[in-house]
Amino acid sequence: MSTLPYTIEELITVVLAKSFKDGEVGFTGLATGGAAALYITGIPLAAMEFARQTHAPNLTILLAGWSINPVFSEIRELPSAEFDSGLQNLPCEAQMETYPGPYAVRRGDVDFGFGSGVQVDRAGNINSTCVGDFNKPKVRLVGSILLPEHMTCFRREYIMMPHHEVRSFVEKVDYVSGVGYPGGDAGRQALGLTMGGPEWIVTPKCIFEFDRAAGQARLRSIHPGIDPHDVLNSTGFAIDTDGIPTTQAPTTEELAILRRKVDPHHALIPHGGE
Amino acid sequence: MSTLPYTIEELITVVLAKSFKDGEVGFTGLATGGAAALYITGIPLAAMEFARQTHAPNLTILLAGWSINPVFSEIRELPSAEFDSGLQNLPCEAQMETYPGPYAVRRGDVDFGFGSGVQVDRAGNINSTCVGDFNKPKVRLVGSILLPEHMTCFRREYIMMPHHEVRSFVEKVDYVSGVGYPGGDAGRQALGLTMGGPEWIVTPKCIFEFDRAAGQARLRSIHPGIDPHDVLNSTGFAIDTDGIPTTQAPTTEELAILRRKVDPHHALIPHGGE
Amino acid sequence: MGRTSKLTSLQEAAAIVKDGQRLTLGGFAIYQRPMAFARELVRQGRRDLTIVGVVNAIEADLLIGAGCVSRIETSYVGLEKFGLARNFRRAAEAGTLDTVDYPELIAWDRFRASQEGIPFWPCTFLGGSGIVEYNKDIVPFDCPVTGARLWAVPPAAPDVVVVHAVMGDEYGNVAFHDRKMLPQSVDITHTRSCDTIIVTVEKIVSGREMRKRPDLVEIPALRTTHIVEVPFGAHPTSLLGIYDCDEDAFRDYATASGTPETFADYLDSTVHPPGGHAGYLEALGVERLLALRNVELPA
Amino acid sequence: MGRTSKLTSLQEAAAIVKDGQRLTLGGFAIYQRPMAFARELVRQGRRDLTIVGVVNAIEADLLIGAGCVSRIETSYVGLEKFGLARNFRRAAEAGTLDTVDYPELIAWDRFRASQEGIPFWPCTFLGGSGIVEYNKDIVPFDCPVTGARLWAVPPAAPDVVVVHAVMGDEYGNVAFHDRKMLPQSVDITHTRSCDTIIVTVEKIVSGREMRKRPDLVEIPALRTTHIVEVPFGAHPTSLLGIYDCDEDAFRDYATASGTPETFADYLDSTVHPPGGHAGYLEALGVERLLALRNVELPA
Repeated sequence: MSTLPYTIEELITVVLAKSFKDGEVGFTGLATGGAAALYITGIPLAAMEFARQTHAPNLTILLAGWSINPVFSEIRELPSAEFDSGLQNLPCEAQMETYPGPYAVRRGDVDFGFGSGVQVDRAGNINSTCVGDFNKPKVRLVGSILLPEHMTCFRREYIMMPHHEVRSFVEKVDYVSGVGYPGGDAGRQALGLTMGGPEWIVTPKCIFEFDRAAGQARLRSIHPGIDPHDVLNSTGFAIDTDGIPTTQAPTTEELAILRRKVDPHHALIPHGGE
Repeated sequence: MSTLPYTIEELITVVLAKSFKDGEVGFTGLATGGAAALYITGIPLAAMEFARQTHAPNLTILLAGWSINPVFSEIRELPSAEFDSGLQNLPCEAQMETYPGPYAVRRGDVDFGFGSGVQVDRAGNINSTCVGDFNKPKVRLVGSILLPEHMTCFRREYIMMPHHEVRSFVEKVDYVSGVGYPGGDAGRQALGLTMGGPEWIVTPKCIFEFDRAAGQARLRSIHPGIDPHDVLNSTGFAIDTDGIPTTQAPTTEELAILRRKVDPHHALIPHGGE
Repeated sequence: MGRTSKLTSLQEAAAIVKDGQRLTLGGFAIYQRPMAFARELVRQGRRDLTIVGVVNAIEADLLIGAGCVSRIETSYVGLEKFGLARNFRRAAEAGTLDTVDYPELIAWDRFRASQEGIPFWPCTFLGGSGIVEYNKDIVPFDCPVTGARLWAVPPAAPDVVVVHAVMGDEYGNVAFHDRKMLPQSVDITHTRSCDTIIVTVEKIVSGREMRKRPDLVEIPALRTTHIVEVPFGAHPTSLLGIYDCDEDAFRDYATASGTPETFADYLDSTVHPPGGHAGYLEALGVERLLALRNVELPA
Repeated sequence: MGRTSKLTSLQEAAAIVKDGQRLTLGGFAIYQRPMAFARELVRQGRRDLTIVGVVNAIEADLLIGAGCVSRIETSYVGLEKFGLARNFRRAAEAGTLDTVDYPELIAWDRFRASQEGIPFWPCTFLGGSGIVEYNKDIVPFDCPVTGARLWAVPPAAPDVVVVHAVMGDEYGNVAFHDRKMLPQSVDITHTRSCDTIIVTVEKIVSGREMRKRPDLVEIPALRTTHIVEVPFGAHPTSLLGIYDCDEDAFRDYATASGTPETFADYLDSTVHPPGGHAGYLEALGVERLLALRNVELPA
């Protein structure tokens, strides 16, 4: 990636931003530590603010789920604690002080969110609970957290996978923390799920979208400089790389907005040299 | 009553107070205007504070349902508005700012309440909704309000009837706003009601209690100076006045506590001359 | 691109409410009701509304008396210390108004069911009540866990919610009292139970002003459909900490509602004169409005 | 007769919790957990507890690592930026801990179901999830209104709830932050979901002091079973506005929890030494504790 005039995070940020519509509401949790923080918090925040600064001035950001439309010029680093006075004192438009709060998750107030897991499968199911059998796990992880809601109450979900490896992109997840399209749209319907579901899977190598009738992930674009064989070899379920376009690169103007207006303190994502 | 050295309200207040146990939680709404205010708010408040000042220092008062343990020495008159700054500024221990609030009605936090209606019947059902057929009422009243909860979620209810007349004490209420003991305890059980129900019916003439097995009101005591025939003639369902004791009169010491410590500003109830 | 302002006139906002819709008017009993909005609905001659509420009072009685309402779902309609709601009573007795009764807490929980997107609120304590005898929207069922008899209470499901608050910005962020009481709490619940939210406020302030206390913004812009500046928009009801109940005006209302004829006169003289809400306030006069104000020393 | 004081020692309060009970420890994730209380349970050797929570962290991991817990019902167990909860992980992988998973909002709603006395919380969105595949306490049923597939989620039903707060009086009135965040909000919900409520507070103040802000008293005396003065009772977690997270102590914990052996050493050196909570604070030392304090100018 080092030969490109932008970072992979900048690339993803701008592509994500363009997929948001004006007036939408985006939810991001607060992940901490390295790549997870970048993919679940940093990139989503940068993308939402980029959208606000460009085509979507009425987009609403739910930072850590409870700080509504924070003032970005005040963010000097990614917050590392969800509920401390630092984030409480970050200027914003509204704060959620109690549960249930000022937006109605289960009425569909949230248009999109960002989630992740240790595994994602071909149907878009994600797993943050365990590797191996649930009752005798090889690795026990944190649990389902808010992923069930992300994948059914939000109107769409961007699955953010900071590591694109065979062990994370599996045929079938070991535990369904968040439901994708098992059996396609019809399958979701039969499960009583009337809303939401995964929109994209975003990785450092490519972006997947879904054939919702078939209930299968398919490639949407491969990032510039990435060999399609690398994508094939990193993905544990069958995909087709033929004729897949390259992920649209950000323009010079977009990079300037991103670097100067959205993230002037380089607090959210790594930036390319200018 | 004028020949007695106490008012009927003082009599009722002390009798009620003695029925409260230490540590209980009592709920009173805020009725306005004349006898209703006296029987639903004034007497209950005086009785609860009397209990606190005597045998029940741990009794909790829920004034208007939301001002918890108000400081009585600050009450100069019965509040006439539930939600204005006057009541908000009355010193107290805790306030309910939101629904659901700091006590859990439906877990059974409230030991007793005080309710009223335009009709009460032999089974202890009360009606605040309509006279005549619900679908074509002769008189439409305010509705059920909180009476369903009073009669099923509170652990017991004191039905306070400021006017003891045949038209209010009926064989069967026209509409059951709050459920008594239809079919007795077994009848309540069959209706799925596992808690609560009316304890007494308190009037200016007497006090009723309930034969819960039979699901019928019966006289508990007749107030001093009241002719049993008056009680019979004022009650629209069959009762037996034989051998019913006279309501226990307050002692001089009790009257002194009531007048000097509980209601020194004569804000809650009328007092007899001293 | 600039952000969209949601500022609307009272007339335009009231026009959002269509004949036949389910309408929730904020406030509780005789406190903090969006009265200016209700009067505008009367002016516009709205018909066949269903009022969905928790504890209703003058705002419902006014609309009923003006012929705007065909059905009401609530636990109480009355004027507290000002007496019975007489238009409500007459309409119910005449059979021109469908009254659908709920217990008070359950009337409130119906809005929580709408907020949570659940198809019903489970209730345990309705057996033997007139509520379940006459309200056929409440469906009995057996608890799938305990087998006990339960009742499925339908969500409030308003089409439009209107509340009156102290202040907001043009984008629709609306701040509430720091020290709340139930009329403020129910408004907060109301505004989370519906996707068409109209807020009338005493004053529109800048976004910068609002950002001083983001913790008090209980209605974020994302939930607000329209915001309207309507000073004394709750008159004659009170707005906690801002102005008191206009007891004379309230008593005039109660008296006027005594007969259909006197109430028609009241509407003609008080609601229908030209000038809308501004004219209504002019008719009350400066001295009277200022006398109702609450003032305190700024912090 | 005088009013009864509910002041209790930490040891007596912890003794209220019996082996085998369902226990809820307040706070949220790594914030405002009643850690001193949890450590006292470890000292007393409590066994076979079920932890019922929303988002759990060090308080659960500590009790699990000390062998006090046989089952946990929650949506998350982890240490946020301090990594995985390794005692939890080991116990789950070894099969010595029953893990019962709930979605986060539903884990919270279970306490609301207990608060409201309803036998289940209806949930619409669980189809296809591992939650309903493995959690047999959640009962599928058909909506009595719409016919759609729903799930009846059991109430949290804790036997004992313990939260750590800023201040309270000897009768059990407990005040909360004016500007709340979710850890305070969940504590408020917790304390309304159960009839045995133990509150540890930084400081006991007089009833007169408490009456200055009755609007901030979210746990009235009537709900409190015992109140215990425990300064720095949340250490090493933070108490919003009072003290910060002790990051060094937290990291020491995370490191120690890496193996059963190092964790046993940790318990021996940190939890079990004589002197209880006072000894624990002494070992930390004045300088360290004072450095964690938040201070601001009095109003």
